[in-house]
Amino acid sequence: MNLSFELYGELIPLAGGERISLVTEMAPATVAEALSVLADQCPALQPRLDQCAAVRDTDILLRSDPLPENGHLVLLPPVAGG
Amino acid sequence: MNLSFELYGELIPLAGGERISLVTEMAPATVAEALSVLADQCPALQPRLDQCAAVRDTDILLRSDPLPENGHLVLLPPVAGG
Amino acid sequence: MTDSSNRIHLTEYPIAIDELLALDRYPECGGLALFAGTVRDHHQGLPVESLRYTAYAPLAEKRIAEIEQQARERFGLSYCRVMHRLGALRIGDVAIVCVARAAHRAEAFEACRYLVDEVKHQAPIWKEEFYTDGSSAYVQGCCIRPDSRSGDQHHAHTDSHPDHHRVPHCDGDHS
Amino acid sequence: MTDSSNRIHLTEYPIAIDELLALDRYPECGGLALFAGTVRDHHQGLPVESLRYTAYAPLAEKRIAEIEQQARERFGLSYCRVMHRLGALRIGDVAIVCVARAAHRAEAFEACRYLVDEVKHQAPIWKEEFYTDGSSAYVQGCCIRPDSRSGDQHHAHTDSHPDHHRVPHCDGDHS
Repeated sequence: MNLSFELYGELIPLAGGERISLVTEMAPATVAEALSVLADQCPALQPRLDQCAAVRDTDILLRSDPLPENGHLVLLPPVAGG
Repeated sequence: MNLSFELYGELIPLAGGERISLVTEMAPATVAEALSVLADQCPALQPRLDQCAAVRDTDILLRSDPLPENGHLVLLPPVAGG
Repeated sequence: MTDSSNRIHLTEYPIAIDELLALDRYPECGGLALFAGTVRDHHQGLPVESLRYTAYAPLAEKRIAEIEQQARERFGLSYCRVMHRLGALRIGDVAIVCVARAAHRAEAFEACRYLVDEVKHQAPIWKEEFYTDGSSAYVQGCCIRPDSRSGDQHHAHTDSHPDHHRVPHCDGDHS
Repeated sequence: MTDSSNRIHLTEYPIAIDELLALDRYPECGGLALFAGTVRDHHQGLPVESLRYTAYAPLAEKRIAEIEQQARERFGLSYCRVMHRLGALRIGDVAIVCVARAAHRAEAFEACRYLVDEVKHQAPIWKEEFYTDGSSAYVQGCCIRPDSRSGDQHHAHTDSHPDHHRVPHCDGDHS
């Protein structure tokens, strides 16, 4: 399955880019499982993922929510506007 | 002695003018005494004087303070800016 | 009446808000709080058509300058500024602007609130309301006589920030 | 990145404060409170030279619109507006403006404070600071993950207005 992650804030320099695409043999069922795959593939992101919100369009998902069918997640680290 | 009172706010329509000049036989010694003369001469102001600050230039005087030598007092009713 | 040449807190012209923000200065500041009091079309149920503000300018200038200085010291402000409009105002016109700038937003907000409250309660300014039925009235205000018999009103009020400032009880403060 | 055509709370251009005040409308309002966050020349002891704000715009727009709606209802506002700048900012530039207009000043102040706090804590916007020594860092922020293991931080904080709004504890909130 194709997974893609759209990155923001400090995730971008950690990952070296704004987007990460991965291919997995086993399709992750939940957001948590997809993030586990990401943590394995991108160790630099791993320590930050716990504090990130996982988003589909404008909906913040729970870790237990099913992974969106398109395999795409937006990852939002802690926010600091204003 | 010549007394004069400079009026502001609602005192002006009550007195019918921005300034009142009075002549007294006895020179009032204190602010309180001068205001007592004013209350006698201008009954329309009398009910309001208790809530007025008496001022010389930019100094708010106490009722027990001596009347300024020039016999002039600025009378400020309750304020309502903003 | 008094000379208007040295008035920096009172104006008979529309208040230019941008010029009071001093945004081209004070690079150490991160927070700017502003209050603008505008002329409402109603007051205690009566429809208002216009207002007229008058002041005893010498003392109003002095008191507002003192209030600004108190705010700067108390809240550690880099900058603060109060400007009050005088004369005839229509609905929507800006009557008063208070600006406070500080490193952080908490102080800016508290100081701005302090500025508005203190100026309303202490500066010798009067508001005459003209109603749509042709009548008019001076708005009930706050007694600034220090030795008033009901002068304990200046000490009886306790609010949630007793160490910040006391706000005297004030019948006229409905705004 | 996303289409910027429908952005009404985010802009890459300098924020024109006057246009956000809506002073030509809302004659029922007597109080206008405004907060402007400006770029400070220091942060936690480090000299700052410039900033860069980025956002996940679709959710930032949605969250800010929701926060505005909450403020209107909670404080009975006639009007409120938040505008956040994105892109490269220099010292003194305005990063965020929040405006609240109500009949009376107390609600205007409280609502303005609410708007700033909520947007800072909830809108997906990030601040990268560039220091005078050439280094840079993202400012520590507030976790917006709803099911965070440390998610109880969203409920542990009690402030003096518990019924008004909760402010989540937030390591990055030093402004």
